[in-house]
Amino acid sequence: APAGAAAPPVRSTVLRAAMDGSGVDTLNPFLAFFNGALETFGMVYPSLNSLDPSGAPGPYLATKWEPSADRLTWTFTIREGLKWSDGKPITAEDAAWTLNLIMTDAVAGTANGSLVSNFEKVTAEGPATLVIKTKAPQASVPYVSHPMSGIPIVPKHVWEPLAKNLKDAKNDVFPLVGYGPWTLTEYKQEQYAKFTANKEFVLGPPKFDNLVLQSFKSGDAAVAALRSGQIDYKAGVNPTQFKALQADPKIAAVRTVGNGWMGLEINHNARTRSGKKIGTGHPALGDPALRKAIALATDKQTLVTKVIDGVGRLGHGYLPPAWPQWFWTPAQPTPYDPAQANRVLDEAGYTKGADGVRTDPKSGRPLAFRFGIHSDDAADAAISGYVVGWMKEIGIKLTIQSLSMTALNSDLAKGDWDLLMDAWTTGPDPTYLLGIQSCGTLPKDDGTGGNTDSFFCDAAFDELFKKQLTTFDQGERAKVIGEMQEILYAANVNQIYYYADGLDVARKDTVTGLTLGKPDADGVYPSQTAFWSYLNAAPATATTAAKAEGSGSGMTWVAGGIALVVVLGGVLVWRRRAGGADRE
Amino acid sequence: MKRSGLWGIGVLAAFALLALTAPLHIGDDQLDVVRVDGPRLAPPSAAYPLGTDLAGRSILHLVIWGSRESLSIGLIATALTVLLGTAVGLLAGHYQGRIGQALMHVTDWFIALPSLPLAISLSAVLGQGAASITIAIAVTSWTATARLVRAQTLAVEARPFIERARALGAGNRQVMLRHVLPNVMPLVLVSSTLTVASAILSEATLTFLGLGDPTSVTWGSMLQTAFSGGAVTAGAWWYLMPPGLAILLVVLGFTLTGRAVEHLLNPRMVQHA
Amino acid sequence: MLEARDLTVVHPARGGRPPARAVDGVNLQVRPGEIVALIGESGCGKSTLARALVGLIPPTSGQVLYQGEPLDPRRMRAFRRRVQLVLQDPGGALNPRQNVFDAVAEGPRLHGEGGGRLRARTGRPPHTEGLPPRDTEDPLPRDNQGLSGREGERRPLRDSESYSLRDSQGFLPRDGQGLSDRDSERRLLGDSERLLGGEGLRERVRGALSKAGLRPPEEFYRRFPHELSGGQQQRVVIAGALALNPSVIVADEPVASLDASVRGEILKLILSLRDELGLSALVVSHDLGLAWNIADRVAVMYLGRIVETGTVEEVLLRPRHPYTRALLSVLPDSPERIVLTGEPPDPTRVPTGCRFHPRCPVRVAGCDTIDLPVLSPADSVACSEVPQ
Amino acid sequence: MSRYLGKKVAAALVSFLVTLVIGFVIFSLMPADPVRTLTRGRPTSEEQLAQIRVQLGLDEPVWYRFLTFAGDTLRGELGFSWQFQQSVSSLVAERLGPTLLLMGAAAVISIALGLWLGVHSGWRHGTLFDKVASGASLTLWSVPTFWLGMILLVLFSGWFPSGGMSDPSLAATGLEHVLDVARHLVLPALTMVLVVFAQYVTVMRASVIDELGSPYLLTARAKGLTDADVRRKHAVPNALLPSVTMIFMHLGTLVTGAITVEAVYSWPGLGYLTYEALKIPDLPLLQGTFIIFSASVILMNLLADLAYRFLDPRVRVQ
Amino acid sequence: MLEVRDLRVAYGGTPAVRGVSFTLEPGRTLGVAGESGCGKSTMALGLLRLLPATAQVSGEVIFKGENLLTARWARLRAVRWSAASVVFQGAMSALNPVRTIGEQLCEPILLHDKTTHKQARQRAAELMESVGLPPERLRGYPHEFSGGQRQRIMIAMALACRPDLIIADEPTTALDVMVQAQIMDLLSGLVRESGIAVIMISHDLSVLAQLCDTLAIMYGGRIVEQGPARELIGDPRHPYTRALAGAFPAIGDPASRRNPMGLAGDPPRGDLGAGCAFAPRCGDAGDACRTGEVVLWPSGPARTAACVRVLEGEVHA
Ligand SMILES: Nc1ncnc2c1ncn2[C@@H]1O[C@H](COP(=O)(O)OP(=O)(O)OP(=O)(O)O)[C@@H](O)[C@H]1O
Ligand SMILES: Nc1ncnc2c1ncn2[C@@H]1O[C@H](COP(=O)(O)OP(=O)(O)OP(=O)(O)O)[C@@H](O)[C@H]1O
Ligand SMILES: [Mg+2]
Ligand SMILES: [Mg+2]
Ligand code: NI
Repeated sequence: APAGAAAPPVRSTVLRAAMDGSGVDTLNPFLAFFNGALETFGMVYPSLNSLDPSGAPGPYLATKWEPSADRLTWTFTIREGLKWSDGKPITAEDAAWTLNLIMTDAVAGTANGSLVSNFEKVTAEGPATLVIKTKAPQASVPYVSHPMSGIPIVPKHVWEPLAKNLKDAKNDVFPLVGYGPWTLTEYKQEQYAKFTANKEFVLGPPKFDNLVLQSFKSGDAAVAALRSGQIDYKAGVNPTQFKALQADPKIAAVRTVGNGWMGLEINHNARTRSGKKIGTGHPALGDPALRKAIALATDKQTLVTKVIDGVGRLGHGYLPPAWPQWFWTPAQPTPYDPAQANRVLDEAGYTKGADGVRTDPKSGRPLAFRFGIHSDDAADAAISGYVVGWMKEIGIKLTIQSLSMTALNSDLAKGDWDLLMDAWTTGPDPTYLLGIQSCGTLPKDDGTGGNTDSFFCDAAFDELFKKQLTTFDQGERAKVIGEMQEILYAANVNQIYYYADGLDVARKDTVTGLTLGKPDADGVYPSQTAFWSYLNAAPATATTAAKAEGSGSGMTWVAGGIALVVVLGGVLVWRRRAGGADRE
Repeated sequence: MKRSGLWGIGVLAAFALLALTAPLHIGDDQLDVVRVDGPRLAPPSAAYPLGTDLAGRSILHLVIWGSRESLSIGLIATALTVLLGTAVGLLAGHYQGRIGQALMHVTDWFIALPSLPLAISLSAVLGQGAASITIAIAVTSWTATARLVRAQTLAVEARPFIERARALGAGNRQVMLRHVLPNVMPLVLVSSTLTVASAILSEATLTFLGLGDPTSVTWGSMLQTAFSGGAVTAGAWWYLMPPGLAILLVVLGFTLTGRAVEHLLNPRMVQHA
Repeated sequence: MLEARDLTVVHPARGGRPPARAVDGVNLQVRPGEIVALIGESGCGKSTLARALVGLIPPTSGQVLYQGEPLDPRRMRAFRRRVQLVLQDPGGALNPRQNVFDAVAEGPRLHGEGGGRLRARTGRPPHTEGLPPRDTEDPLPRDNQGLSGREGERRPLRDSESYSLRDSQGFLPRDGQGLSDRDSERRLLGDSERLLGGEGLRERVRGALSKAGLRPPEEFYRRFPHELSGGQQQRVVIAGALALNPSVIVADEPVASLDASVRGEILKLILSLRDELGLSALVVSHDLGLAWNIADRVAVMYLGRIVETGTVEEVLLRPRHPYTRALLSVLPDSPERIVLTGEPPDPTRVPTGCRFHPRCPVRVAGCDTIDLPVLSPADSVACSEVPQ
Repeated sequence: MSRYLGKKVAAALVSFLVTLVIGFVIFSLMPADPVRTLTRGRPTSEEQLAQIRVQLGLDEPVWYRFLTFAGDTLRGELGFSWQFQQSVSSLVAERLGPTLLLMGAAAVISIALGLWLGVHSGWRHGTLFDKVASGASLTLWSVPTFWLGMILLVLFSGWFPSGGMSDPSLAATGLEHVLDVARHLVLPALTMVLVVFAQYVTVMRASVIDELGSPYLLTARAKGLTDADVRRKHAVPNALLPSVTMIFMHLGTLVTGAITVEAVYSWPGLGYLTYEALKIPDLPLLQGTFIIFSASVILMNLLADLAYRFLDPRVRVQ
Repeated sequence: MLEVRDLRVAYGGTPAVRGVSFTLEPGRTLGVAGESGCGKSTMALGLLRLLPATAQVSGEVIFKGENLLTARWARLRAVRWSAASVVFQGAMSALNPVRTIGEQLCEPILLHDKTTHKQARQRAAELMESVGLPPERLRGYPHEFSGGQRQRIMIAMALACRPDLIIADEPTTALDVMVQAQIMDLLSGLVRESGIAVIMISHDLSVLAQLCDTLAIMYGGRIVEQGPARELIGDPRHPYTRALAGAFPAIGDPASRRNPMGLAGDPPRGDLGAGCAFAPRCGDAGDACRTGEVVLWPSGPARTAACVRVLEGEVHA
C-alpha cells in the first residue's frame, strides 16, 4: 500500500460503506453488469472522462477531447506522467488497447460492446494522443468512458496475456493493478472489498486512508450496522428507512435527484420488425384513447406520497432529472382526472357492462388486462394495488401477475402481456434508453433479435433518434431529445409515474463531505456517484471513529458475558433442582 | 399435556372463526389501498389498534385477512400431502414386492431432496403465487407421511389380525382398506396436524423469500413487505410482530393439538403421564 | 380331511442368513372329527406348518390336501371357508378398530354370505368357485342355530343347503317375504343396525358367538377387543372361525398367552366343538399337558420334521423317540429327568444324519451320518434305534 | 461391515443420480432467458444479447444440456452462473466455509442443548422443568426462522454485528480475527439454534420416555445405581440410538434452514447464494446449490445409517 | 430375615396389592403363584421400592432388621443387589442391549464391592462359568445370546454380590420346556449350594413345586393360601388353588384325560368390595363369602387359607 508504509503508527482512517445492494457479480470489467461491480471499477480503473456535478463530461485521463471537422474523428489528449499502481506509466496505448479489445473481441464486448459499436478505429498516436474514428458521427463519444456507467481503461500489460481467455479471467490478483482514487487490496465476494487510498490521485487525493465496502443483502441489516457504528455510509436506502433515519440526530440523510423512473408499459401493438403481429396482447390497448384514459385515471401524486413517502418527483418525461441537460417536462401535463377518463372511454365507445367492466367495441372483448409486476420489487407490488383500484373506477379490470424478472422479460419479448410495471435508470448518455424505443429493436420474424422495451415504433421518433446521435451541440441535442420525449409522452405507451430520489445516509460523527453540489430549494442534491462520494468524504474526527468502534465491541462482550453467565447460572440451578433430590 | 392440547384447539378455533368471519366485518374499503386513508406506518392508536402498514391499512385487518390465505394454503397443502403420502405409504407397505420397493425408492429419493431448496426451486419454476407454493409444499412433505404410513402399515400387517383376515379369505383391497387403513389413519391425522404447522411455516418462508404473490395478503407476504419496506429500521414493531405472532400461535396451536391427540392415541406415553 | 404330504417350507434367506428350512418333509393327517396335537419346542416349525396347512404360506415342495384334493391356489377362497386358523395371541388377532360383530362377521361378508354388503360391492356371487364334491363323511352340521346337532344327525350337505335359514344369495329374508318388506324393515332399522348387515348375517354371528360360549351374544356385538378379557377375546376369534362353518380348525398355540385358569375353558370349548359339531382340529402347542387334555393323536416335531406320531396314550405314556422321552421327563412329576443340553436347534443349519443326534442321549454310531427318511404316514417314530 | 458400507454408499450414489435428474428436470422446465434480466440497465445491443445467450449455453437442445450437466456435475463442475459470470463450483466452494461454520456452530450448540434438555425433560417427564423446557422449545419451534432473525436483529443489532461474517475495517488477524468472526456469528447462530434445538429436545425427550418403561432400567435400578447413573449409563445410550437417525436427518435440513438466516444476516454462505440466485432466477446457480444441498442431505442420511450401525450392537455386523 | 407386614400398593388410587404379609428365613425358598395381574410383580418390586413413582406403597418390609420402605434412598441403594438382587422376567429386555455382558456383570460388583476393574472382571468370569457359559463371551452383547443363555446371565448377575435374597420374577416364563428345565436345575443347584433365600414368582404351579419349600397363592392382590409346597398342591384348600392346580394336568392321570379343567369368569378388576374376592367365580360361594370378612385362616400344620369353608371345617373333595 502506498499510504503510510514508512510512517510511524499514525492511526489510519477508514471509510466504511455499504456496498451497492446488487453486489459485485465479477471483477472482470469486461463481463460485469452489476452496479456494485461498476462502482468498484470506477474507483480502481481510470476512464477517459469524468462527470461533473451537472452530468457533463469532465477531464480525467483525458485533459482535452475534440471532434474533427467531419465529426468522424475524436482526438483525446491523454495526461502524461500518471502511473498504474504497479509503477508502469499510463499511456494512450492502454486506452486504445482496451477499446480495441472491446470492439474486436466478442467476449470483451459482453458488458460494453454497444458503447463502441459505432467505432471504426481507435489508435494511440503517441503516449498522449488517442484518436477515435467513428463510422458515423457520434455526439456521445465523451460519454463512452467515464466512471460508473462507461468503459474503464485497463492496463494493457496486465490484461494482454489474459485476453486470450477473457471469459475465465477472474481478475483476482491483489492489489489489483489499476489507477484511480483507490486501490483494491482485498476482496471477498459477497462480503467486502478493501481499498487503500491513492494519495497521488490526479483529481485530488481521497481524504480517508482506506475504504471498505461491505456487502449487505438486507437493507435493514445495513441500516442497523450504520446505526450501531459498524459502517459509516450507505447509499440507496428506501423511503421508510430514510424517514426513520432523518429523525436520527447522529445520522445525516440526504436526498439526491433520481436517475431513474418507475412507470407503466402498455402493450399497444406487439409486432415484429416487418410488422407481423405477435403475442397475446389485448387489441384494445392499441387505441390511443384508451391509453390516454389510463393515464388520466392514474393519480401519480398519490403514488409519490404513498409509495415513496414523498421522496421523489412526479414523472412525466422519459429521461430522469438526474441529467438536467436532457430533462424534459411537458407543457401540458396530463392531469389526474378520472371523470375525464371515463368520458374519453365513453366517447370511444367502450360501454360499461353490468359488472362495471367496459367492453371493447371492436373486438367485443371486455377490458380485462393482465398486469405484470416484478415479484421481487416491493414498489411494484405497492403500486399495483393502487393502479388496479384506479382502473376499476374507469371500468378496466386488471389481474395482477407477479412474475420473476426472467419470466416477465421473457413474456415481454414474446409480446405475451398487456400491462407491465417497468423501471429504468440511466447514465448521462441517454442513447441506449432512447434506443430501445426505436423500431430497430423490434424482434425479427423468427422471434429473435429483439431488444425492445415496449414494442414502441414510430417513424418520427426514429428520425429524431438518428438526428440526436449526430448533433454535437449539447443544447441542440437536448432539444431533439426533448422532442423525442414529447412523442413518447403523447403515445402513452410508457407512462412514467415518478422519479424516486436517491437516498443516502451517513454517520455524522465519522464522516463528512460525502455529497457533491448544492441542494435545490427542496433540499435535494444533484445526482451522486460513488466515485465522487468516496473521493470527497472526509473523516469527521479520527478519534470518534475509533471510539465508536471500540465501545461497540466492548458493549458486545459485556452483554455476551452477562448472557452467558445467566444461561450457565440457570442451567446450574436447574441441575441442582433436577438432580439434587435423592429419589427416583 | 391435555391442558396444552385444549389451548391448542382453542387457539385454532379462534383463528378459524376469525378467518371464516373476516369477510363479514372487513370490507373491501378497509383493504383496498386506493380507498383507505390511514396514516403511513403509524403506531397503534385507538383507530388502528395494531397500527398501519406502508399503505395506511390497519394491520389488525390485514392479520385477520391474512389468516384466510395462510390457513388455506396450509390446509390444502396438507390435504395433498396426506393423500399422496398415505397412498404411497400404504401401497409400499402392503406390496412388499417390486411395487413396494419401487415406491420406497421413490420416497427415499424424495427424502434425500432438501425440502426448502426443492420448494424454492419448484416455485421458482412454477411461477409466483399461492398455487405453486402449495404444490411445492405438498411435493416436499409427502415423503414424511409416506414413511410414517409405510412403517405403520408394516407394523399393522405384522399383527396377527391381518393373518386372521387373510385366513378368512380377505384380499389385498380388503386388508388395506378395512384393516390397515383404519389402524393407520389416526396416526396420519395426528401427523397431519403437524404437517399443517410446518406447511404454514413453509408458506411464510417461501413467501418471505419472494416466491409468493406480493399483492396477496398472507402473513408471510406481510412480513416480506415489512422486511423489504424497512419496517425494521423504522422500528415498526407493530408491523413486524402481529403476523409473526399469528404464525407462531397457529403453528403452536396445530402442534399442541397434534401432540395432545397423539398423547391420547399412544398408550405408551399415557402410561407415563 | 386335511393332510400334509411331504411338505417342505423354506423361508428365504434374510439379512445375510442362510434360508431356514422351517418345515422339512412332513407327512401329517387330520382325520374327520379328530383332534391332533402338534408338539415341539420353539422354532421347530410348528407355526410354519400350521400356516402352510391353511394355505397362508405356499409350500416349497410337497402338497397340502383337503379331502384328498391338492390345494389349488385358484380355489383358495372356497378352501378358506372350510379350514380356519385360530392364532395364539387373541388380543393381536382382533383388529382393535373392529367391534366383535364385525370381527365375527368379516368371514361371512368376505364370502358373500349372510350380509351381502361387501359382496354387492365386489360383485362376486358366492361359491362360484365351488369345491370338489364332498365325500359322505363331511361332518358339517346343518343346524347353525347352536350346539344341538348330534353326531348321528350329521349328513352331507351342499353349499347352498348349508344354511336352511336363508337363500344362497343372502338377500332375501329368511321367512321369504318380498323385497319391499325387506326394504321397509331396513328403513326401520337404525343406521348402525343396517351397517351391521342383513338378518342372515346377524343370525350367523349370533350362532357363532353362542357356539363359542359368549352368551348372550347380543351383549358382545358392540364391544371392542380391549373391552374383553383374554379368554373372551380368544372366544371371539374362535367364533369368527366358526361363523364360516369350517370343517377343520387349525389352532396355533390357542392358549399359550392365556392364564392358567382360562386355559382350561378354551380347551373345553375346542373339545366341545369337536364333540358337538364334529370339527376336526389341529392344535399346535409346546405343552404336553394340552395334548393329554384334549387330543386324540399327537405328532411330535423336531427341527422341521415329525419324529413321532401316534395316539395320545401311545406317545405320551409309552414314548419311543428319545426326544419325546426327554420332553416328558422334564415334567415335574416324572421319575428321572433327561435334561437335554445344548441350544435349541436352528433350521438354518440342519445337522446331517438324524437331526436330533447332536442332543440325543442314546446316539449311536451312524446317527450323525445316515440321513433318516421322512416319516411316512404309516410309520410312527423316526429313530434308527427304535424299531417301528 | 465393508459390504454394508459398499451397499449404503452405492444406494447413496443412486440417490444422488436421481437427484441430478430431478434437479435437471425441474430447472429445464423454466423458461430460461435471463439475458435481458442480466443486462438490465446496461446498454446492450441485440447482437450482444445473442452472443451472451450462446455463452450461457441456452441454445443447446435439452438432452444435450442434460448430458453435459450430468457429466460436468460428476466431475465437480456445476455449470456457469449467469449472474456471477463464473463457475458455480467456485462460487459454491467459496461459500461452503461460512455455511459450514454457521451450521456447525448452530448444530453443535443446538444438539448439545437439545439433547441435554431432551434427556432431562424426558427423564423428569411431567415436572415443571419438563413443562418449561418442552413449552419453550415448542414455542420456538413454531417461530418462522426469518422472523425470529428479524426480531433478534432489532433487539441486538446494537450489541452484535447485524450482518456479514467479519468486520473488514478491523483488518484483524489471528485470534482477533477469530473473535471478530465469533462476534458476527452470534446472532445468526443464535437464531438457528433457537429454532432448531426444539427438534432435538422433542426427539430426545420422546426417546427417553420410550425407554422409561424398559425392564433393563429396572434392572439397573435394582442394582443400586443412583438415578443419575441409571439415566447416564443406561437410558441415554439407548435413547440416543433412535435419535441418531433423526439428528442426522435434521442436520441435513439444517443446511437448508441456513437460507433464510443467511439472507437476514447477510452471512456469506450457500444460503445467501441461493437467495441471490432466486432473484433472477439464476438457474445454474440455483441448480448448483440445490445439488449441493441434496448431496449434503444424502451424505447426512448415509452418516446416519453408518452411525446407527456403529452405535447399535444389535445391527453391528460381527 | 425378611418380614413383610401388610404390604399394600396402589397405582394412582387403584389397589394392586392389598395387604400381603409373609416371612422368609435365610436359605428358604418361597414360591408365589397366581394369575396374570394379581399383583405378583408389584408385590415383589415393592419390596425393594422399585415401583414407578405413581405407585403408593404402605406397610412394612423388614429386611435384616431394617424397614426398607422408610429407609433413606442411599441406604436402600446399598441394600439393592448387594443384599437382595432380582432376576426379571424376560431377560431379553432386562439386559441393556447396547452394553456388553461383561460391563453389565461388573457394574454391581464395582458399585457395591468397591473392587478394581480387574477383580470385577475376574469375578464376572467366575460367574459366567458358574452358570455354564464360557467367560470369553463376556465381551458379547445380549442379542448374541439365546433366551436361555440370557436368563443364565441374569442369574449370574443376580449372584454377583453374593446376596442373601434373590427375587426371581417369572424367570422361566418365556422359555421353552427344555430350557426351562435347564434353568430350574441351575437355579435350584445354586440355591442349595449357597443357602440364598429366594422368592420365586410364577403362574405355573408345577414349576414352583419343584423348587420351593413354601408356596403362596395370590388372588386379587392378596395371598389366599399359603403352605408347604407339596401339601398345597396335593391337597389345595382354597378353590382357587384347586383350579390353578387343575390347570396343569398330570400326564397319565385319567381324570384329566379329555377333560381340561378351567375356571370360568374374569379375573377381578378395579375396586373389590367386601367379602371374598374370589366369590364371583367360586363354584360354591355362599352369602358368607360375599359379605363376610375373609382373612387367612389356619388350614393345617403351617398352612393358611382364606376361605370360609376352611373355617367351617369342611373338607373339599
Ligand atoms: N418369515 C420367516 N422368514 C425366515 N425365517 C422364518 C420366518 N418365519 C419363521 N422362520 C424361522 O423358521 C423356524 C420355524 O419357525 P416357526 O414359527 O414355525 O416355529 P414354531 O415352532 O412355531 O416356534 P414357536 O413355538 O416359537 O412359535 C424358526 O427358526 C424361525 O426363525
Ligand atoms: N405401572 C403401573 N401403573 C398402573 N397399574 C399397574 C402398573 N403396573 C401394574 N399395574 C396393575 O397392577 C396390577 C398388578 O400387576 P402386576 O404386574 O403386579 O401383576 P402380575 O401378577 O405380576 O401379572 P403377570 O403375571 O402378568 O406378570 C394389574 O392390574 C396391573 O394392571
Ligand atoms: Mg409358533
Ligand atoms: Mg408380573
Ligand atoms: Ni404426559
